[in-house]
Amino acid sequence: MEHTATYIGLIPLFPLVGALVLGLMHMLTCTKNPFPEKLYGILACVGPLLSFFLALVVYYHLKGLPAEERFLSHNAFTWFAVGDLQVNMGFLADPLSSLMLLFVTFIGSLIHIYSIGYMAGDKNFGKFFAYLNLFLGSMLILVLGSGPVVMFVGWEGVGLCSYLLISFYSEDTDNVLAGNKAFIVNRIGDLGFVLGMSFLFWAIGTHGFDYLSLKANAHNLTPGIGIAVCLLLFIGACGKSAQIPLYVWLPDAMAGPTPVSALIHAATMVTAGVYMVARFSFLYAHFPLAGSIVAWVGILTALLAAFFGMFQKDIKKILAYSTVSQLGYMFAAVGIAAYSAGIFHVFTHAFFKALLFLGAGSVIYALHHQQDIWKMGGLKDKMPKTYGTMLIGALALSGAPLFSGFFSKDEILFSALASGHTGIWIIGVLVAGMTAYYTFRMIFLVFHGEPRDKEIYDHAKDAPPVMTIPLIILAVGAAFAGVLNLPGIFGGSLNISHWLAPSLVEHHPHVSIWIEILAIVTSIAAFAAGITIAYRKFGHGAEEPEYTGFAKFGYNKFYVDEIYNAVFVQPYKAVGSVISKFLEPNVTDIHVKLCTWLYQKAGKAFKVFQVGYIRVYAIYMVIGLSLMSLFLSQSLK
Amino acid sequence: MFEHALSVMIFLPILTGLVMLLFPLSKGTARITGFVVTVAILFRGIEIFLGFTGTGGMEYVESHSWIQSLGISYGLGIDGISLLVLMAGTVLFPMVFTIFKTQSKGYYANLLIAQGAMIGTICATDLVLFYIFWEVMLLPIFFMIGLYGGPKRIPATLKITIYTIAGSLLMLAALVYVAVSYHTQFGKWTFDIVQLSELNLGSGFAVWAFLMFMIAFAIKIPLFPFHTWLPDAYTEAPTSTTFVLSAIMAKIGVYGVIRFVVPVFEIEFARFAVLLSLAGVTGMIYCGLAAISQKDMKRMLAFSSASHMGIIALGVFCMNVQALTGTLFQIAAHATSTGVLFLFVGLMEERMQTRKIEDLGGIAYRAPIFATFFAIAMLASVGLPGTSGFIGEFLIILGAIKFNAFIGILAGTTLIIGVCYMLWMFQRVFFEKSNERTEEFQDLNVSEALTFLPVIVLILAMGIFPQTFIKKIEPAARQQIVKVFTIPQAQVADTTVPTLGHNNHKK
Amino acid sequence: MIQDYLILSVILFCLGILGVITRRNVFTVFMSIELMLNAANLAFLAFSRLHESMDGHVLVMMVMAVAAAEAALALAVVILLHKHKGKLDTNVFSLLRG
Amino acid sequence: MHDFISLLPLIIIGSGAILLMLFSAFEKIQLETASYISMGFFAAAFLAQLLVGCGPETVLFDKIFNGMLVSSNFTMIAGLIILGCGFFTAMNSHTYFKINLFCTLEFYAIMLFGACGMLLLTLSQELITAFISLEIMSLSIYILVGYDRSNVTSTEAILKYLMLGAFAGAFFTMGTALIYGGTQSTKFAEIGSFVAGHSGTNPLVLGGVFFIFVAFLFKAAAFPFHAWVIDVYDGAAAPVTGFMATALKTAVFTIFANFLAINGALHKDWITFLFYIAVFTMFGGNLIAIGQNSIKRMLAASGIVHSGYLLIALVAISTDNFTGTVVGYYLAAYAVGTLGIFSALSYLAGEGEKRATFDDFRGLANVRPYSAAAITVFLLSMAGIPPTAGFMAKFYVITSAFTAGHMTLAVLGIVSSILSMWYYLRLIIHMYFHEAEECFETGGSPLAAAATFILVFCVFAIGLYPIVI
Amino acid sequence: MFAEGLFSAFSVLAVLGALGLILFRHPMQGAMSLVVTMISLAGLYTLLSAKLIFVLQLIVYAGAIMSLILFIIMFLNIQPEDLPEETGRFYYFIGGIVILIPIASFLIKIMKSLPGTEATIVGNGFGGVKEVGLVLFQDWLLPFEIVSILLLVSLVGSVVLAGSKRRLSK
Repeated sequence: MEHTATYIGLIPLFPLVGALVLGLMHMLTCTKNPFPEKLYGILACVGPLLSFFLALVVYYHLKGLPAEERFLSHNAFTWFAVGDLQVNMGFLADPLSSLMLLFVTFIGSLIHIYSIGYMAGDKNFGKFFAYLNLFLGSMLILVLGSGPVVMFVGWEGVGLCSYLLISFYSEDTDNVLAGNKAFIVNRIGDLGFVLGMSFLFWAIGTHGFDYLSLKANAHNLTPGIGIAVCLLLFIGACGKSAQIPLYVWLPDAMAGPTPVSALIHAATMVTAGVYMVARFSFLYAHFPLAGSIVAWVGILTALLAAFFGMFQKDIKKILAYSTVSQLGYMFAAVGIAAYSAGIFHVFTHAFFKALLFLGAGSVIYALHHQQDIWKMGGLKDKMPKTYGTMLIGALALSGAPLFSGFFSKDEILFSALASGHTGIWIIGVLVAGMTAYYTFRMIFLVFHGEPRDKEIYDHAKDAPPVMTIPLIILAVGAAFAGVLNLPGIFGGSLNISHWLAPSLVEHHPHVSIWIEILAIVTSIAAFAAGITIAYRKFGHGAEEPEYTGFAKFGYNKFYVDEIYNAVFVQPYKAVGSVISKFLEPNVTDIHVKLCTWLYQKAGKAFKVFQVGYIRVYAIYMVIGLSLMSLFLSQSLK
Repeated sequence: MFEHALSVMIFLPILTGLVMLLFPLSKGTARITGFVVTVAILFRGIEIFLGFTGTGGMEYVESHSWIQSLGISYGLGIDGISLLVLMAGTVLFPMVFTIFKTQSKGYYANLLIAQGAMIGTICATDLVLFYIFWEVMLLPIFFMIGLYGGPKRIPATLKITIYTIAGSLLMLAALVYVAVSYHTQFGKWTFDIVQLSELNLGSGFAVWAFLMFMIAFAIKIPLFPFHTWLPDAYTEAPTSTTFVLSAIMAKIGVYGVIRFVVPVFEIEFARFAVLLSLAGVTGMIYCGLAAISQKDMKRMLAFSSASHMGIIALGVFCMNVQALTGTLFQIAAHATSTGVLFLFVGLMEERMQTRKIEDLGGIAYRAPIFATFFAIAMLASVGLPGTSGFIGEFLIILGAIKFNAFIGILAGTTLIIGVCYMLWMFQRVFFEKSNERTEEFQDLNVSEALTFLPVIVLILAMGIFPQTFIKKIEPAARQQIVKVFTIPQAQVADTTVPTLGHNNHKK
Repeated sequence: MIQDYLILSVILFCLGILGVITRRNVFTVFMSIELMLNAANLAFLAFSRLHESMDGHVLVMMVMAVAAAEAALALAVVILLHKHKGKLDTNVFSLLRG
Repeated sequence: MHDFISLLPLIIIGSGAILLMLFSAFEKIQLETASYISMGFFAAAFLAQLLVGCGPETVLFDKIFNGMLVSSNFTMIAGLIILGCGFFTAMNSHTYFKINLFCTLEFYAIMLFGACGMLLLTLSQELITAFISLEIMSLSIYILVGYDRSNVTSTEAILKYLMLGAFAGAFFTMGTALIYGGTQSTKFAEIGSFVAGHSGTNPLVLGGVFFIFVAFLFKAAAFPFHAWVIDVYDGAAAPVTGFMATALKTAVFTIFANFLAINGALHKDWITFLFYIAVFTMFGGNLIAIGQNSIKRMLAASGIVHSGYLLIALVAISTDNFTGTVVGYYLAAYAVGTLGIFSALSYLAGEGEKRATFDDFRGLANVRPYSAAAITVFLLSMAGIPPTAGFMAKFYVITSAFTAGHMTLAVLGIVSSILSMWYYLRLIIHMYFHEAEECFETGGSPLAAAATFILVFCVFAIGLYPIVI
Repeated sequence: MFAEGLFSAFSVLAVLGALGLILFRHPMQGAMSLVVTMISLAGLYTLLSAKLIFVLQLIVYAGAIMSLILFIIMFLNIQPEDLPEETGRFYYFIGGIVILIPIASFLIKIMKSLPGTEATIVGNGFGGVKEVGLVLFQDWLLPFEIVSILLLVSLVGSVVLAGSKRRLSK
């Protein structure tokens, strides 16, 4: 017991140490004679694998405990304590975080392995793995943190790593700009997080600022503050998990190396927001208003992103929008208090989205960094393993029956329907159809039909085993992960939901089985409709259409980036230059300038009085005397 | 030596500096002498830090009567409030001597005098003594900017000097007023801050005196809208002077508010707190926005520094223990991060003869160590958790929320504003394509790397193990708050009981 | 009436001031100052008479001595000035100004 | 006996003056010897003054002198300052007249006479004695100012000073007459008891005090009686300017303070009046100083400002137990700083004082680093930057103003001090931050330089150990 | 009655002399007018029973000092063309009078505040040589002594300033 608790602290430590070692190695040697890639690769994988191993240990340890006592906490040291604020560098492993731990370390390790192949030959090989390890470490801190402040450490850490990795190919300005965008947008969210935390602290945190104490004190929260805190925290989640209105960074983030997109922008980091809302389920459950705002923002994001995804031509952008869209689902789930459904979707999504990204990465790798799906085509013969695994991923994503995505998405839609959020349910079903459509649009365009660019096509081949083996493992996960939370109707027992129950505050509505069937049928119908349309349009090869009208509007993402640029970025810059060019010298400094000016003028003016004539000097004296006499004459009376 | 640790720390550098000025010495000897002295000071500083018990009272006290007729004494002491400021003043100085080799003898002498005076300002517990060091501190700065600064150094020098002296003279009037009021109330003369804090100032002039004090400190900090000297001075000053200005001198302004204004003028302070905190926040936003359109890297950092000082000052005005501790911590944190950034810019200027952001690019590829160090300092400056910058900023925002939600939210925007210009700069300087100029950029050599390494480690250590520092400053901050603000008894009891619990918990 | 003497003294004193501030001739200026001293002397004597004490007489003697000493010096200066410029205009001597 | 010892410095100086005057009849005696002799007399008198260690107020030779001379701690301080100034001036003159050849032996005699007059002025507690002492002092200074007969500016300076000084002197006599008319006496003590014995303001006393103030304010160069001072300082030789800027001001302010301290009632009537004078003096002086290009003129204008501060101290005089420490300390601090600069000017200015303007001082720090440093110290002291004497002086003045309840005056004093920063710093900037355009070496003897560095030491000594006063 | 008549006559003469001093363009005429004033003043002094001062006024002031001044004026041989232009003299007078009005009215107000006393001649040796001398040497010894220093200074000064040039060589 004691030992296991201390292990928790080690889980994030392994990758962090790895990052440090790798970083130092790279930093000190990269300009002269770098170490061999193999050494980096091995060192890089050690940390995540050890963490994964420990995560398993923790999981089994927890499993061995009675359901109500399933938590391990370990305070490494007091981080800082000021007045009533007591923040420990503490870690908490409970069902929720252990589940997150498992798949984060698992998928993280796989992606590390995959990257060894993908990044081969890059001159910053060592740096890449240092960042990757750092990222994983931060993510684990985020997941394991025993209180909001520690979570925030990981929260910002992953933001930083995302910045570093997106701008990894930093010679290209666009990449760096994308990185900046990611970091800044994330920071906007973080502001919400920090403010939320602060309000939370003053409301109920003065008797301990970790989840357990907060949960115990949550009933003291007044509705006003409570809703404010929920919404502020949700702003943080929006930033991290790319929800309206802060989703804009995620598509741009595809500028980073593909494994990064897989790891950060699909499987782990972006789900942090969902995880956070689930963590604070004791708050959101208290304030349904806040929850429904979350749910609506989520489902609208899902709709919007799915819509954008239908028109993209960059394979990674499609996946990025699909990620945004799926994240919308998750928020819809946690918003309607179906936390376990949301987390379950996080879980399955991690598998199939990582798979899809890595698959896309393989494609890109094979096509020498060609990402335009309109340049691909017919690759299924050239790259069978990639095709097979990606197909599984696509099916899972689209919610094909019996694949993992089907169960998790269905769970969400069912919960929406069951809890009476009909609107969310309708949109959810619609989005499910759209998801199937754009996913298979991508699959068809990439792998089916005739090759559009012969030269690229000829050189394409499957990736080396170090890349394909992770794909296969993930494919297995993507296909069967749903089994872990099989609902009763399929003879399962909602294992994950039950596992998570001690960590979450949720109520499972008891509804008739018909509603459940209705939900399942509609999602299958939506899936079928989406895939059919996609097959009709793209199944046999198609030429790139001219985007006109509404499609153009969609292709350009409703010009949201441009609007943001015009509304926020440009004014910001303009204000900056107004301040430094106009305000600073002419207005703020005016008191100094005015004083100086007056001073010099007065000096010049007074010089005139020193005429040098004795008579005039005498006149000054007499004038002075005269005035004083006037003054004194008054006082004589 | 051991009873007079603080006196030694003050006068060793001052005297060495004067001797260096008066006697002919070669440049190299001067530099080595300076280095040895500052390292000696550093060790004494560390010794003081380690020996500091952190009970909230004054330690290492020295007190000798000086001018009896007015009760002026030579009083020195260190408590939690001044500890970290003192550390900032001692720890960072040796770097200046190792990194920049080209300055002349007079420059090194001035640096030493500046250090001594700054330590004096920090340690003084007597208002007059404080004032004396406070003014003396400015003189070396004046000469360093004026003699060794950039092309537009003379207007900049004049501006900083006259501006700050104007402020401090007003403070002189105010401090005399305070002592005179004490004399009329208690019938004896004293300038000791502990005794003066018992004063009840009720009359109309107290407000003016308070404002005079605040103007003096606001100029030094600098608080919006008294910051206009800062960009010019920081830009034109030689880099190590800028470093001294930003890392230590500006902090002493904040320190002065905590040490001298708050205890004496509690009522006025509470009355003006909202206004002052608004000034802090406005300055933060204003300077942060101005920073983004700067073309000169040093000027950008100058604005960034001003922006951070706004936040640091805000922590004082929020009147709760979190914000105050945050400020005290952030004083040291900001000294390490921004100070080091200035030094880095100085190095870059030395190597490439330019500070223009547009002329640079791609340094990260040539100089990974430099880039990494720079990035760490930069991240600390934007307040990333795990670095020193986060703790203070978080505590200040937390405290500000308690004080006034609106101001708190505005203060929070520092998270965004800071990151905008920093990333923008980092992108153009370290990323993107390198050009002819930056092709030749040499990475840090071993001695430079070893010089910076302790500070970089300190930045991380302060982020990861801040409690080492906080536990020494927090009791003093708490005392300050409790002593000063007349909180109803019940509330006082409420706040002290859990803190006792925490103390037990810590052990 | 004693007041008449005093008022006469005031008039003479004011005329002396007038001479100083309106004239540019060094001699006239100097003699106007002497006039002012004389006016003061008259006042001394009038007060002395008023109080019937002879202290005022002594004071007058002192003032006379001072006037004599000043006169000696002033005339030496006048000679010096004349040597320099050949003029007695005070306005000529305004090299030091501004 | 004690009375005699108290008068000893005066006697030493007086006999020295007469001795030197007699010596000047002999062609054989060298000018340098004369300066050494005068230095010797000043030093002897200084030591004598120091030995007196005067306690409370004592009337000297009450029977013979009829209570006209009173010595006190304050007068001792003033005496020390005057004699010190004289000593350093003699040193400066030694150097100065090696470069500028217009001196004769009488110079030192007259300087000693002047010092004699000043000492008398500080001691005198009677109006006509004060008037005669004032005239002794003034006449001596007039002569010293116009000593360079071949120089037209010097002659112009003496003309201005003499004419306006005599003009002011006429007011003094009129004032004395009025006071005599009002109180039947010219002795301070009797005036005091008269004022105390009569409630309400006696118009004659009011008018008399008013005219006497005019004379004092004129000598102290207070606004609006300040205009002469700049031209006169400019026209006089550097050591003379130093002497008149310091010793003369000390003497005048001592008698002024003594006069004001006669009686609380008198003081109360005049506070408002002096308040405005002080304010105008400070600001007027500053505004004149800004525009000046010549160092001496700038220093003259800054002297006006310092008079303003001294007036603040006078306003804040507590008449109940008047000790004059504040005034005395300020005078000492001011004297040390100003005299220091004039010492430096004595040997830096060169023949015919050709190094005169700010521009001429460009880059002095490169050519004469120690002198530049010394001048910097003096300027900082005058500007009131710690840890110099000037700071402590200003501090005392501000403290006394606050103690007396004159908040506005104290604050205005501070504001004026801010204004004065510019021209002090300007010289420092010229010396340090500009490159030298042309530089020349100056000869002369090392005495003035020695004086400069002794004074630098004094600046810090007085500043850090104000107990000496 | 006779005394009052004398007073009127003398005072009118004194004022006229003073006016002459400030109005005559040539200093010589001014000096002569001043002599008139001084003699009138001497007359007034007798009316105030100041016998000794009457004599001193005539001997020292009207005699010695004024002779000296006249001597210098003659010595310098001032021609009318050497005299200052003083074109705007009239305006200066007007302005000067305006400035002086407050001072004069203030002084007169002071003088008026005194009780009116007849200025009759006081007998019994008031203001006689012996009596004044006794006062001088009993009560006013110090000023008397220091006046000698003053005169000495003035003597030396005149020699230095106006005497023959003696330049010291190094």
